[in-house]
Amino acid sequence: MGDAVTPALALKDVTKSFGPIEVLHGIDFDLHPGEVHALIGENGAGKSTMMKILGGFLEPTSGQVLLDGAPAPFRSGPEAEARGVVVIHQEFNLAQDLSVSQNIWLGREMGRFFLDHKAMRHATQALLDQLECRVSPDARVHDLPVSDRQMVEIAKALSRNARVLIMDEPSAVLTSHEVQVLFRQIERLRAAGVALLYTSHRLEEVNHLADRITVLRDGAVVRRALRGELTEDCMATAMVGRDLKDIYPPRRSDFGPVVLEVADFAVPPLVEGIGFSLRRGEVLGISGLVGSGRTELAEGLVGLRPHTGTLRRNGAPVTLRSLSDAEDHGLAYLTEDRKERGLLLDKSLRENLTLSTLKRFGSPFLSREAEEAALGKAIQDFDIRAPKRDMAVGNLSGGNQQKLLLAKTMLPEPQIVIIDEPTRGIDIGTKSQIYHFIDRLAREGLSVIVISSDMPEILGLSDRILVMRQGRVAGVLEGAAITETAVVRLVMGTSESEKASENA
Amino acid sequence: MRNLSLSTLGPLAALILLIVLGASLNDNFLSAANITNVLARSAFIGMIAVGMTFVITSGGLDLSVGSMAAFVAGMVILAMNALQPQLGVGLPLALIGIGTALAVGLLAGLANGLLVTRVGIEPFIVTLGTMGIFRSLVTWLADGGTLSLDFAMREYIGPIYYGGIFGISWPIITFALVVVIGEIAMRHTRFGRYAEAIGSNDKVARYSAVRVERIRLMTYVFLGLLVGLATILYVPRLGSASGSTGLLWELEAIAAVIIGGTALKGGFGRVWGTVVGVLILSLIGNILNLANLVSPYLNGAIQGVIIVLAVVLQRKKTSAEGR
Amino acid sequence: MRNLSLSTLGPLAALILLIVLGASLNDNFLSAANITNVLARSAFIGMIAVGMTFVITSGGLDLSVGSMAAFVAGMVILAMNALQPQLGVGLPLALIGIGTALAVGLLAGLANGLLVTRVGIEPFIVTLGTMGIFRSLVTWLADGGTLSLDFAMREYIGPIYYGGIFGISWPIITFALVVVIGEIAMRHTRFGRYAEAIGSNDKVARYSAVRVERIRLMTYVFLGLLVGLATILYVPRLGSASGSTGLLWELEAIAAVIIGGTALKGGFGRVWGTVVGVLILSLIGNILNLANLVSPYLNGAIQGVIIVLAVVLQRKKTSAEGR
Amino acid sequence: QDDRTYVIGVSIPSATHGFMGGLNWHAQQTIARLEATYPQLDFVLATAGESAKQVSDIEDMLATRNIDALVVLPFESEPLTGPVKAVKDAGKFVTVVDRGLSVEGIEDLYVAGDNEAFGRVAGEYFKANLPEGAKIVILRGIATTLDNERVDAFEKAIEGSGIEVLDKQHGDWNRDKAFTVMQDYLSKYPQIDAVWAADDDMAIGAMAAIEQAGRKDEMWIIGGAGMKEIVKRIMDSDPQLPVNVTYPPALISSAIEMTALNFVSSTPVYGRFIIGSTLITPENAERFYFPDSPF
Ligand SMILES: Nc1ncnc2c1ncn2[C@@H]1O[C@H](COP(=O)(O)OP(=O)(O)OP(=O)(O)O)[C@@H](O)[C@H]1O
Ligand SMILES: Nc1ncnc2c1ncn2[C@@H]1O[C@H](COP(=O)(O)OP(=O)(O)OP(=O)(O)O)[C@@H](O)[C@H]1O
Ligand SMILES: O[C@@H]1[C@@H](O)[C@H](O)OC[C@H]1O
Ligand SMILES: [Mg+2]
Ligand SMILES: [Mg+2]
Repeated sequence: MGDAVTPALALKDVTKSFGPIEVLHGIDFDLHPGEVHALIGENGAGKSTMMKILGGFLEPTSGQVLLDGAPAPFRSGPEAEARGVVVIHQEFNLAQDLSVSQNIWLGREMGRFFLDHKAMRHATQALLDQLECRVSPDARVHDLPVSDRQMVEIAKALSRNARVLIMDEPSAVLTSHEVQVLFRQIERLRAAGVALLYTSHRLEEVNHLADRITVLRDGAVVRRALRGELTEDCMATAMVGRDLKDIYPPRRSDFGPVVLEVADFAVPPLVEGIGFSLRRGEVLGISGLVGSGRTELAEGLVGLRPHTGTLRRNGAPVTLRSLSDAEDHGLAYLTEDRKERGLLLDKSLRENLTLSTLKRFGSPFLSREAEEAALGKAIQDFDIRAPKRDMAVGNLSGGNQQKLLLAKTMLPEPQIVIIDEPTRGIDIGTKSQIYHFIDRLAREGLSVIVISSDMPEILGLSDRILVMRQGRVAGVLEGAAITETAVVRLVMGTSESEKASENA
Repeated sequence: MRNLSLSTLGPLAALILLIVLGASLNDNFLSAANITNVLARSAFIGMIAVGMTFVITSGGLDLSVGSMAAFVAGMVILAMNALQPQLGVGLPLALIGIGTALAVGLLAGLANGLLVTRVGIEPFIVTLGTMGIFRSLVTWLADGGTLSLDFAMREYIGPIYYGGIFGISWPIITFALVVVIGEIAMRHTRFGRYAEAIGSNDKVARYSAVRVERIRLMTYVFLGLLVGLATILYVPRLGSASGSTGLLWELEAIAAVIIGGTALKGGFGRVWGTVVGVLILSLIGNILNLANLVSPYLNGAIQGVIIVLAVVLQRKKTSAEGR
Repeated sequence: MRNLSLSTLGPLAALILLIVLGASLNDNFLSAANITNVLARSAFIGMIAVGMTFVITSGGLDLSVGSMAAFVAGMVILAMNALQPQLGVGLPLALIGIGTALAVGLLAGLANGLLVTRVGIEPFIVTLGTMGIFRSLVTWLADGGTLSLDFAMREYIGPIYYGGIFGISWPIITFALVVVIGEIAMRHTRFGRYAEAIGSNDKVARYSAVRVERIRLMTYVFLGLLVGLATILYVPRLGSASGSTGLLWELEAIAAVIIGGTALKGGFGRVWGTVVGVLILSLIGNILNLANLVSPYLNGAIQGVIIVLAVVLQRKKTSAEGR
Repeated sequence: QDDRTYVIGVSIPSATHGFMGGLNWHAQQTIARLEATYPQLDFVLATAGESAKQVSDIEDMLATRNIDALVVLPFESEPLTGPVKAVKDAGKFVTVVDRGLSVEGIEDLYVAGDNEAFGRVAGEYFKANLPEGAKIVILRGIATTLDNERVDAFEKAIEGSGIEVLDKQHGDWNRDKAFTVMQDYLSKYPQIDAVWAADDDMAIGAMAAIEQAGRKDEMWIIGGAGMKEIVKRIMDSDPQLPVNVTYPPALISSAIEMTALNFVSSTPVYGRFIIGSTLITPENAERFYFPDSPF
């Protein structure tokens, strides 16, 4: 791709400030038709901000956006969209009360005077089929799990027939199968001459997809490269600004006694017949397809969903009717749904951090100082990058929100923590920090359950892996039996996997 | 039909229970005359409630509709009385009245809508303010008393309320038309779709090129027009307007909307549900008149109990979902 | 202070403007007597509005408070009249009255709260229902008329409203205390923090081990208690209760809360703002009475205009943010 | 007379303030008494908080209760005129109470208080008992035609007396509202010699405000309608409440009784009965004192 071609979309010396804080400093950038351009960088580096400027959702503080070489001061996202520039946002951008089909066609409904429901439903179905997504066009978005919501977002973007498609971490909440489907679509669009901008913290995806790579650090471009010029390690180094080695900590070996025993556990309607045990100092991974019931199991275990069966904590039977019961027994849960269940987006960092542990911050009167101190510590421990401490959490970058959520979950100092998708949207450097953090916790005597759709993560982190399929335990793998193929077989449910589960 | 979910079936069941109760209390309950009465008087609040459904669905609220109805009625009467010397009693004057009602309603709705969308004040405050303003204005116009239409003219336009076609009275026909149009607008036009989208998440709607402020404005204007239409039927019935005309209609209209299953927070509108809500509220009053069940002092209590019960069925679900 | 953001400064500016206006219209406006009058009469709605701030902050609503106040007052009077033959006029009977007020208020709030949290009905419907029920009950208890406290006892408890300490009357002192406690509860206790969290996103609150239903219930109970407390001050004033006691207080209390900058959708509570809102509403009435600006028929219109204007300053911002 | 049952519908405004409470009470008492005395009479009572609801009530009585007669106290005159006429046109016996219809000759029987006299009698007392240059304030009722009639009559009665009306705001026949308005009058006017609170509920509110301001000795108050507590104090010669003007809520009883008489006796009943407003003084107060009534 030579420079002779006019870029479809470009930035010229763009800066962006929120109040007094400048988060983008003089960015020059261009995006060509028929290329996949990857934008990578640490959490808070400014990727989403840059994408929003390209897509017309934010105005640059200074500098220019160029469309086909001509200045294009978009006044709004829809205006940019009308000119073929479409964005898949990092945050969900769907109306929860509306159905899948209604969301996809919002603002561009079919039908002259009356809405043509049938045509829209058909077109929706076709888009979903193309994405191998099995949700019904009439399902309410409110009722969909996050991964399906993301597929709907993608379907919505595809329906726009974009010339320029900007994707802000589209794969963060997807499973590997869905990611494959997405890749096929991206390749199809590239072949059709669409200009694609892609960001992801999964560097293997970048390696696989990108024709060009732009690395952003602290709001400035620090590296530009063509396909094949950067290894994943180099990308990580360029992003973080230092060498990263040993992303995954070594496995642990000496475990304590069983701290949690689950038998005949069911979370209606999907999950049933679950039994497993968890030892002190152990990291138990739970793997499975989307919809296999991992989240439901976890939410049942911590009392967030009605459940049946027995739970033994340190040998004694316990009933956990609510999350506070669970907390009393030293359990904590980190939700996979950061926006809807994890954080109060319009509240400050402090208020979010301490929400589930307020009791510790003074009774009857809360101590602002103690809370601030806890926040200070959390910001340090979890490397949360917030331009201002009293900003609304919704304005944090996605990865930093995730880090705050992790800090919030760990604040009660649980003995058992269930982490549902721990590193969604987290940059590689921080990811590694989190893995080592989990390892340190385990070595200090905590027990950790990690639910993850990220295969390398689950393989690299777990001492044992429990695989779920259709609401049941498909098998448990331990020690040397943990291999990618073994896990995949259990996940998919081939006959070998049944044997493997018996051996396990 | 997919729209007939639990949230509409709940109030529907309550409505049917009320009808059975009424029929068992009094033989005349199901007489044509009584049914006509109940439906016709539901028409005022009913049409307003249909408009209110759109306002609430898109995340708004309008507390001013009762006072607005009084104000519109006052203006209609003033206009007709002023022009009667020139035009005489007859169709032209009636048309002037109709035109005045629609125009004043539209302008009043526009005023509310502009304050909400352009000036950016909370709908609750805007319409609380205009509620006071409209009611005050009509009291002032009436010099503290009652504005009344000339009796001859009242006789002439009486058939608008009392007359009809094929034995169905005009208010019922008009109400039915408004409901059908409302239902179509909600389910099958962009207007309704956008109202739901805005109420569900206005940022998403804005990102999808929906003209959020315009649709919001339109919901208030539409409601204002319907208040005007309701007044066209109201004036022939009572022939007058005063500071107490339309008192608490806003509460009744909002209650009908919510009973019908529309979410107060917006995002979710049910025109049919609203109709059921209006009928429930009308029937409660009718049934209390059918039999001297208790001291009239307790009517309000019975009404309260039934309103709550009517919603219990339907809400069971929501609460279970919530935990 | 960081809480004194634009959203409280807006109404504060409106309040100051009103005070300047009042002082320029009438020399007695700033007299101790007038200030005492305005503050004391603000106390009822004020205390209720502080409670309402919590209910609204956590995403609820209570339309029943006005009727509840009438009902509580009625029960207090009945209880005191019934026990006066045994206990005679004196402190024990006064304490019985106080106890009755708080107990009935608490139970009434509990009823609302349980219907909202346990049965899962929308607050709007629940409290619309109980609004009718409470008002009906007091009318029924009073046989349609007025329940009056025995004259001797009224004289005895009169000082609760009219008396005071250091020249400051009890209603003002109580109101001030309620405000301070409310402010502390909102800003510096778990209760307030949870109320905001629930109003902001109740699912997140539930996933943060907040006992959502319990806190919601508590906001209604707290409001009920404050209605009881307000009634303790109300009964000594005129010694009577009837079906028209507390009429439209709910609207005034909610308006005060919203004018004060609390979001109707919940998530943000401003106790200080509510106080400013209450004072604005009281002052409008006071100024209209003190100055013969216009026909009294137009009082409602002026009130409406000022309410809207009071909010314009503050909302400018929000609307700009919205796009 | 035959032995069929007659149904009499009674439609009145609901008990929103003291006077109406009294009226509601008298209506119920009378109905209970008449039903006990005359087994051939059935009554249907409905109360309404606004005109449209009252019209609905009357429609319901016609459509479902087969009434033979209607006793109606119109919430407002104008809007009720047409619907009451419809009842008359359906061949029913119609009694109108207190607030007349706006078209004459519809009703068979009219029983009313005299609003003009209500204002005039009070005004005459002011004229006779205040010196020239005296300053008074007025508390008006809810903005309605009947309130206008009263206030107009009052002002006409004091014309030429040199009495100055400082202010006339609405107290809405409500104690709390009257208390507030009176407080503000007291802040505003250093000199007030007398108060006309055109309703006893308002008089009670105003008195409390005056007492609080410690200006009890400066002014007296005339209320209206003869609430029992007020009548009692007139009996006891309270200097603050020298007199009162009657407007008996019991007029509904007369109306219902006379209507009943039309069906149970052989003499037809018709005509206009105006129950005049007279001055209650310490001398005659006992005659107007009904301790059992809620009003
Ligand atoms: N509306 C806003 N107000 C204030 N600061 C903001 C706002 N939006 C973004 N920021 C700040 O701008 C910086 C860049 O954020 P951005 O979301 O672009 O990061 P990112 O590279 O997408 O990170 P991530 O990988 O975590 O998604 C962050 O420090 C963020 O907190
Ligand atoms: N909020 C919800 N409302 C309704 N149904 C839901 C909700 N969340 C999940 N489900 C349904 O429950 C089933 C199990 O979903 P769950 O989220 O537990 O799966 P999972 O294995 O955790 O997958 P994921 O990778 O998406 O986290 C799915 O069929 C899903 O559609
Ligand atoms: O309602 C009115 C009452 O308050 C007044 O005192 O007398 C006449 C009534 O109609
Ligand atoms: Mg981002
Ligand atoms: Mg999951």
